[in-house]
Amino acid sequence: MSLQIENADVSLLQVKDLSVRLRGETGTVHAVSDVSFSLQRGQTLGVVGESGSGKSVMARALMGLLPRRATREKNGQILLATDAGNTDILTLSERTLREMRGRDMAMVFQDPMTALNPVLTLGVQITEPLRQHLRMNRAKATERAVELLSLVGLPDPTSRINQYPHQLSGGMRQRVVIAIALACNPRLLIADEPTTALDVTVQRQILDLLTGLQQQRQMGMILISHDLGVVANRADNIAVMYAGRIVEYAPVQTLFSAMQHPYTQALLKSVPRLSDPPHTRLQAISGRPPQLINPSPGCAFAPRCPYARQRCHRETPPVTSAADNHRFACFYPVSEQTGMQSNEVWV
Amino acid sequence: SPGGGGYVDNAPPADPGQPVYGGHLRVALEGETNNWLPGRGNHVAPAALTVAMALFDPLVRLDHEGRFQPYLAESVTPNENFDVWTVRLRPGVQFHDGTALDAEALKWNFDNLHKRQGSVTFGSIRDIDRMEIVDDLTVNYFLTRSVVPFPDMLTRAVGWPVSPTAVQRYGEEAGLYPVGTGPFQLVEWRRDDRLELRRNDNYWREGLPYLDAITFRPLPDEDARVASLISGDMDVVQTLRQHIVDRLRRMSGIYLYEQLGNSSGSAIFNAHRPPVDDYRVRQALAWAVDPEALVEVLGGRGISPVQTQYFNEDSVWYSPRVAAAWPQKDQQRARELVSEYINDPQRSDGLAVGEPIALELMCLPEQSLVDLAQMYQALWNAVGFDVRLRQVEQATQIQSVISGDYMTTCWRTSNEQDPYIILNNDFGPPDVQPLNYTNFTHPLIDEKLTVLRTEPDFDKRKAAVEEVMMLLTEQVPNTWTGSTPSAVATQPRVRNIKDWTFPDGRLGDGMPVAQVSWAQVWMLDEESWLAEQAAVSAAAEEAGE
Amino acid sequence: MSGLLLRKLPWLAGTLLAVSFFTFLLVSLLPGDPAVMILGAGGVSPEAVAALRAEMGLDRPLLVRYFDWLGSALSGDLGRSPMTGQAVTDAILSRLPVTIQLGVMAIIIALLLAVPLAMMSAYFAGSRFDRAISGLGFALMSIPSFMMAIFLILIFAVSLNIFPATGWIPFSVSPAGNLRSAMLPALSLAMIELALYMRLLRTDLITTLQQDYITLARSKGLPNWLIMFRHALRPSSFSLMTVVGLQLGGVISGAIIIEEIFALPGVGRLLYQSILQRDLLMVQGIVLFIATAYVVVNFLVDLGYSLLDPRVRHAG
Amino acid sequence: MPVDRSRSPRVPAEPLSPRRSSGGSAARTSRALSFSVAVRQVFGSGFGAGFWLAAAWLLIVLCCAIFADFLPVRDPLDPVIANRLNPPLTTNWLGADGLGRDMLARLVHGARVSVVISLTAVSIGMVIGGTLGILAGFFRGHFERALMAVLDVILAFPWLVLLLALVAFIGQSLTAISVAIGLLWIPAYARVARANTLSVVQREYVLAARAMGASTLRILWREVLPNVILPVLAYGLVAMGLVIIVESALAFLGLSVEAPQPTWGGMISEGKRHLATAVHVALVPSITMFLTVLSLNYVGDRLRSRFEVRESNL
Amino acid sequence: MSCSKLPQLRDREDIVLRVENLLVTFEVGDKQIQAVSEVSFDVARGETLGLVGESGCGKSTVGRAIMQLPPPVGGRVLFDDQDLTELKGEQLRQTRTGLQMIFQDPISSLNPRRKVKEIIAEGLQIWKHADQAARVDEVMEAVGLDPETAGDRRPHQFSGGQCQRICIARSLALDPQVLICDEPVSALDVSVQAQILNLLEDMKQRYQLTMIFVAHNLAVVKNISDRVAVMYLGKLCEIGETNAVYSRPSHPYTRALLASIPEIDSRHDNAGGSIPLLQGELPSPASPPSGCRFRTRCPKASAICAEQEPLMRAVNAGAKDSDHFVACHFPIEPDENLTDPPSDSPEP
Ligand SMILES: Nc1ncnc2c1ncn2[C@@H]1O[C@H](COP(=O)(O)OP(=O)(O)OP(=O)(O)O)[C@@H](O)[C@H]1O
Ligand SMILES: Nc1ncnc2c1ncn2[C@@H]1O[C@H](COP(=O)(O)OP(=O)(O)OP(=O)(O)O)[C@@H](O)[C@H]1O
Ligand SMILES: [Mg+2]
Ligand SMILES: [Mg+2]
Repeated sequence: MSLQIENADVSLLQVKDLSVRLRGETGTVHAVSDVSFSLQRGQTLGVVGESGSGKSVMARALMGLLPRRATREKNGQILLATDAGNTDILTLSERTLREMRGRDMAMVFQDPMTALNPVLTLGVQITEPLRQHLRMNRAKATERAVELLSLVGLPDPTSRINQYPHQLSGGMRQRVVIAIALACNPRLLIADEPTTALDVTVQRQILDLLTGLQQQRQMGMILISHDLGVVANRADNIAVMYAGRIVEYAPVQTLFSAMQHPYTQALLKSVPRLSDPPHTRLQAISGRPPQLINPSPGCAFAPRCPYARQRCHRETPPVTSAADNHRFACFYPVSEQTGMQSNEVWV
Repeated sequence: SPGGGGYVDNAPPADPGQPVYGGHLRVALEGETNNWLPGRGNHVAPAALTVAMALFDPLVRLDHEGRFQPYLAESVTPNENFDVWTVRLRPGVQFHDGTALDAEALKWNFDNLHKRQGSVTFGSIRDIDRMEIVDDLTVNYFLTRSVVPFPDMLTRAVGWPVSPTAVQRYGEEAGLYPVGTGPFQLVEWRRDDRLELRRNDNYWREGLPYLDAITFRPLPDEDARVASLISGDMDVVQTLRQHIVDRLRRMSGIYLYEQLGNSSGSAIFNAHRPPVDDYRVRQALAWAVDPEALVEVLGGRGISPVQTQYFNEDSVWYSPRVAAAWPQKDQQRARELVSEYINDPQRSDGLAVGEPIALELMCLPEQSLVDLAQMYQALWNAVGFDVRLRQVEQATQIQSVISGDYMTTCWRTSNEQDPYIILNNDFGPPDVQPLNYTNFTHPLIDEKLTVLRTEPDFDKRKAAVEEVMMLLTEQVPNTWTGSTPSAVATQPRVRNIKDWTFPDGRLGDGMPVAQVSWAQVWMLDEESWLAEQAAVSAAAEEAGE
Repeated sequence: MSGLLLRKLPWLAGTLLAVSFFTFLLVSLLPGDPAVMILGAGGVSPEAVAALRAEMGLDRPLLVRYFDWLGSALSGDLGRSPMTGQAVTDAILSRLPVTIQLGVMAIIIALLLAVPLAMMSAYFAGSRFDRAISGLGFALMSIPSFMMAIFLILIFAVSLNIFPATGWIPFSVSPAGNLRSAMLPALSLAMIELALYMRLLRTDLITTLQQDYITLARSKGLPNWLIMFRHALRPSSFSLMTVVGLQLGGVISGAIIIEEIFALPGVGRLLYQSILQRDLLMVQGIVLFIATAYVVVNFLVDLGYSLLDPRVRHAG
Repeated sequence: MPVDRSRSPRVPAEPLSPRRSSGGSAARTSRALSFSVAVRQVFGSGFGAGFWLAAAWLLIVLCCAIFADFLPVRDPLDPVIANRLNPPLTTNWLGADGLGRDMLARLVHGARVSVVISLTAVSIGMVIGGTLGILAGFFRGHFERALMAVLDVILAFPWLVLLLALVAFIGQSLTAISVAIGLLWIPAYARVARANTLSVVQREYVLAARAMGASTLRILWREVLPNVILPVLAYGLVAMGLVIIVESALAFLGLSVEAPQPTWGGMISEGKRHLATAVHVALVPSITMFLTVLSLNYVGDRLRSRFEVRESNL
Repeated sequence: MSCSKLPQLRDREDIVLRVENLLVTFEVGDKQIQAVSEVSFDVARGETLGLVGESGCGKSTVGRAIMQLPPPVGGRVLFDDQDLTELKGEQLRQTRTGLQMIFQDPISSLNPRRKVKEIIAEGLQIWKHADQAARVDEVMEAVGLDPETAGDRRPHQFSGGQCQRICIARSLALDPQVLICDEPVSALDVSVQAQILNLLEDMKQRYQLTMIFVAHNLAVVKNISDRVAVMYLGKLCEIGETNAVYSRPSHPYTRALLASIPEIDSRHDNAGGSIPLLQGELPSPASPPSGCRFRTRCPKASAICAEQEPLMRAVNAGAKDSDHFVACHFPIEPDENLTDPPSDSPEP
């Protein structure tokens, strides 16, 4: 079921059959199921999905930050290329993981308002990874922190160092979070909905900043969002998640021009577009997103899918490859639907 | 079970041995005193009295035969009418601050501390009109009428002289700095914590006291007090609680001194308040009482004999005739009296014939008293009363009793004084005698009180007392429980708690209400204690062989 | 910060005035005549009572007495107890060290135990250890302090004879003895506080540990102890701080009973005895003192936030 | 003791930092707030054996309280001197007290007093304090400020002092004690109710009801009250445990309900006299009270945690 | 009727709701903030007015002020020519039922303790309508809920989208003329959002509703609105026909806003940076900038912007019936070159 991953040797990150289950009071949440992908140095992978589709859990799994009650399927792998060669994050001890976090991989969170500790100065929070991983002394770390802050475009970094998060606006805070993430020059940056909590005008600034830095430092980046528009112009590849699975994975252009999964298609059709005139009727997806608690077999999208047939309700569709680096999990992909042009949405 | 076996022999040795000088005694007391100034402080509690024995000396004390003997005074003599009493002081006695105890000082005490409105002792000396100085060491007390037992008044706070200079110097705070003539003088008083005293080197009794210092500590919790003795934190503890005495009797490794008092717990009835204004009701209440059960509840079986009158069997005033006549333990009799009252159309409480008698018994929130009250309640309900308990704080109780706003209440009588004083307080006409809380009066009592006041002859006086007591068995203004035991337990090193003597060697009255004469107490030091232990064990070995 | 202070001071003054009036009112609610209590059952006659009442000024109207009292209270003179002749201020001041030491020791013991326990509990939330600790907390909260005191005496004083059952040794006399004599009472007082603090801090820590900034700290690769102490503890300790301040009233109430049991010469015992003896001036003085201390301490706790929490510091 | 845990740190919400909540994040927030979870937790499983044990014990206590007169126990007021201080498992199953009364009977009847006092006191606190708190939280403004100021002043007095004064003033009957303790409870309840009201009033259904023309009374009654009452009731259980402790403290000072009415606190303080000779007199009621308070705390806390208002709303 | 100072108010017969100089202030701490400052607009019958702006600019506050929840500090709200701000008590309650509101968080806007039917019937109960059950069934069916199965359940048993349907049903039950939607889809999943938007359009047709639609998502607003009003920091910047505003934004802020939208469609994307991105952050509403509130972030700001507050004026004033107004000293001309230098895109 897992799929072949090309150029395995140059990949920065390879995720194979990652599954995460969360034990809860009301049942087991199948938060992430059989997720596989790879990421090259300097590349950006956009992950899109609705709320609860398992994006954040996946991101945390990559960081080795799953909650205690999470269980992973045994056969999964998360291979990260480090100086010491490829290491499987899932098999590392907490101690080794701790050394990698912040140094080899870093994370930017959704809500900058809550991602910074309200009672510690920015200086303390930025210098922490420097002192922890690079064993810098305080003066050196502070100096470096100032550099980082100016790097992310925060005005007047020397005085900001002694300020507290609440003295900064949301956009500024997100810049600080980015500065923290970049502190030790990680190879992999995971941005979990980094702009969802920000205003549109600020969102642009932050996204541009992130992608700019990523390009410049040749980091691998996973950009998570629930909004296709956010990742559309910034990712090399896009993974669409639904109910804990990657239902479609493709290079950006391919995805928009030759989508195969009905969900991807429906998603694109259901969001209002600026290009449409007012009162354009939207193509709504009926039903509601599935619960991930003790899911029943079959394609999770089947109950809402216009093309679903008997089989979709019984079997979980395997991941199939369409064209170059384009994979999807569907028995009856869009291209096979008569009278349907996959790129119809573009017209 | 309590009251049964399990008692150990922890009586102090008959011969206390040779006195030893020195040592620092730690004494745990029942409670703290509000104010040390006689006339200001409330010095009726055992805790206060025993400390006063260290700080002050009474002018007059009782000997083992119950007779008044001058103590700090050299002599106390009446005129033939018993209305002028001449007190002559010993020469050379000094207060702790060096002020001389003379007639001047004594008069100053009387005028400024006692014979003034707002003084606590004011009521008890209403018979004393004024005091005059005769010479340097002699004064005359002029009474408004003859009072034969006048010296009794000088055994209490009125007879404890304090240094006028000190009182004037400390002003409003004089109560915090007691300066008397006693064997010990104040070092420091930390209220509710400790009172530190040291030896009075200028004490008027040659060679006394033996101890170097005493620390008094108020430990109101009975168990905690006993615990402090067990743990060795304290050398001497006092108690007036039967169940604690019972506990102490079971403890080895200590010496236990006991002395039975005349005081007793009781329930008093307000004779102005229906239905207890009717003597039949009061009689019924008395007949219903099983004093042994009450004593048992207090944990006093085998410790407190049942009381039937104002005095216990050891007292010279005790009358077996009264004891036999005292109504008790006859429920049948009680029921009859109850039904007689209930069916009396003229019943004083105004209720319809046949209605049960509603009674309110007031009690303090002190646990043993609460138990006692509940026992009363059960006993009285058993013969057809409908008793309600009303639990009030002491402040409210005193207020209610004084203003006559009560029906019956648990009460603790203090009967250690002369019969005249006791009976006059309790049954004098309420308008002139505010201490008559029962509001019970009787012509016969008035008559006998006059005898007691004016008649010096002991037998005649005793006969008068008996007459009054007999009347009380019929009128029953109150009921009794058991005589209050007072007990002092000590570490075995502490000696001679009870056997104090007058300067002339006459034996004193022991330790009524756990009041110890500290001047003659001593404590074995380490050396003599070890020696004594060795001697004892050697003796035991010898006996064994 | 000083601006904050300036803005809050009038509020503080108003509260204190209200507190003083309430104190006075409360005390005058107590039934029973102090004059009668002074004279005792042995010496009362109506004239004597009336004379004493007049001497004590009890015959004047309530408001007159209040303002009179307040006036001298403002100048630091709380009057002189008619019972003991002691100046109320002196009495309080001489008792205060005991109660303060007791309260502070209790709070410190409680905190010393509560903070690590709560941290472990929160860190292992849901584990068996956590449940055991919670159970212990519930149990401690269900035992009144006087019961705790009695059992502690039975165990440590009577059976084991490690600590004295009663009594107080001033620090000046013997520091070691002082600690020994304060141990059991402080422990009895500490236990309920301990449970309270523990549960509070645990809840707050669990909330904090779910915050994004903790995840961020973890994603930096910081060791767990550093996260717990630097990142989690401080933001979680605000309610603890407030409650420690607010519990002052509880500690004093506890001290009344505990000082009574252990026969400690503290303010609590003085207060209780004074209430029973209707030593009104003393009661008024002590209650005013305690209430004022409470208000001021909580005021300071309020200000203390600004030291701990930069959000408040800069809002002011 | 009326530990007021409802007061929260006075950390203000972030000053004026408008927060964009959109898309996924808001959806997740609302999911977290979703009552489905809460309700499933309340009525479903997840309480564990401890909870049910505690609840069962409380039920037993309640039954004892209600049916005390009909249960086959002896007369709790009848002193049998012969039985005095009998140890447990003799003539008296749980022993006899210092008056020779049957401890079991006294415990059973004492349960009634405990139940009556705690129910009455908590109800008084709940009704008066709750009403004040709801009104304050609903109307805000001067009324709220004044009320909070008064509560602050009252809280400044150690509860025991207030209680001693109240008891001295209104007496020691069962009613008086219940009322005194109940009055003591008003500030705590006012705070809990206010905090919960503040959070409910923020909910938009209140606004929606307004928009529909609902009168203030109707909003209070139909929208606010039903949502405030549950957490307040749950707090009530914990409070009842505290009331029992407060009663025992009063009893310890001899100021609780007048004898011969048996109360657990009274029995404990009565037993104190016999600690050295007959431990059971204090121990048996102590254990009973401990178990009951523990159960109340446990059950109450479990329930309360389901309805708890987030701190920031306090 | 429209005074000269408020040119954006149209002089038409079918104006249902007219807001004049709406002023709302809040006390926060000791400071007073003007959440809504002199906002005026009108809505014609059957029209949908979209209200957009950044977080905290006062959109919700406008909506609530119209409902008099709480009443505004200043200005007038004319509903069917009746000034709501002058009504009191009973009269206000009565008149206000013609206006209904839908909120962002569908779950928090439903009382968790009541059944769905009760919730929907609430308004009918309050006003003691006859035949409540029938009406409830009708509106439930209209919003796509089955009265049989859904009626007796409680809100927590429904998903966010369904809850929003319940909210819509509730507001429709009283047959209002105007529906104010405060970000009704922001909290919903993207895949559900379209359902609700479609439903709103349907309901608007079916019940001849007039709508004020508040949202921060410009695409959504465009989709549903006939006219759009753009707010910034409590002020109205621009108002006009949706198409006009979106295709020819006249206020620099509107333009920046439009340029910032991340769009799949690259024709609208500003990746090339031809339009300057806004720098800086929203100033605090407690101390708004003098003059034009946008000037601190405006690429075109000059001295006058700090001194004088720009008044609303018609864009393309030449055209007689222009329906497009802007409050700016230097509005962007339709033919203006859009290639200002990208002066300040962040340089790493
Ligand atoms: N700590 C947790 N305990 C239990 N379930 C969790 C936990 N965290 C997430 N879940 C569940 O796992 C699933 C995936 O959640 P996740 O947070 O990854 O979604 P997401 O795609 O990031 O959504 P969003 O866009 O809202 O952030 C959801 O069903 C969620 O309810
Ligand atoms: N009840 C209130 N008390 C104090 N300030 C308020 C209150 N409600 C709103 N504000 C302030 O008024 C301003 C406008 O708020 P409003 O909620 O109308 O903004 P909004 O445009 O709806 O924002 P959002 O998009 O975040 O919903 C904000 O600065 C907000 O902080
Ligand atoms: Mg997420
Ligand atoms: Mg809003």
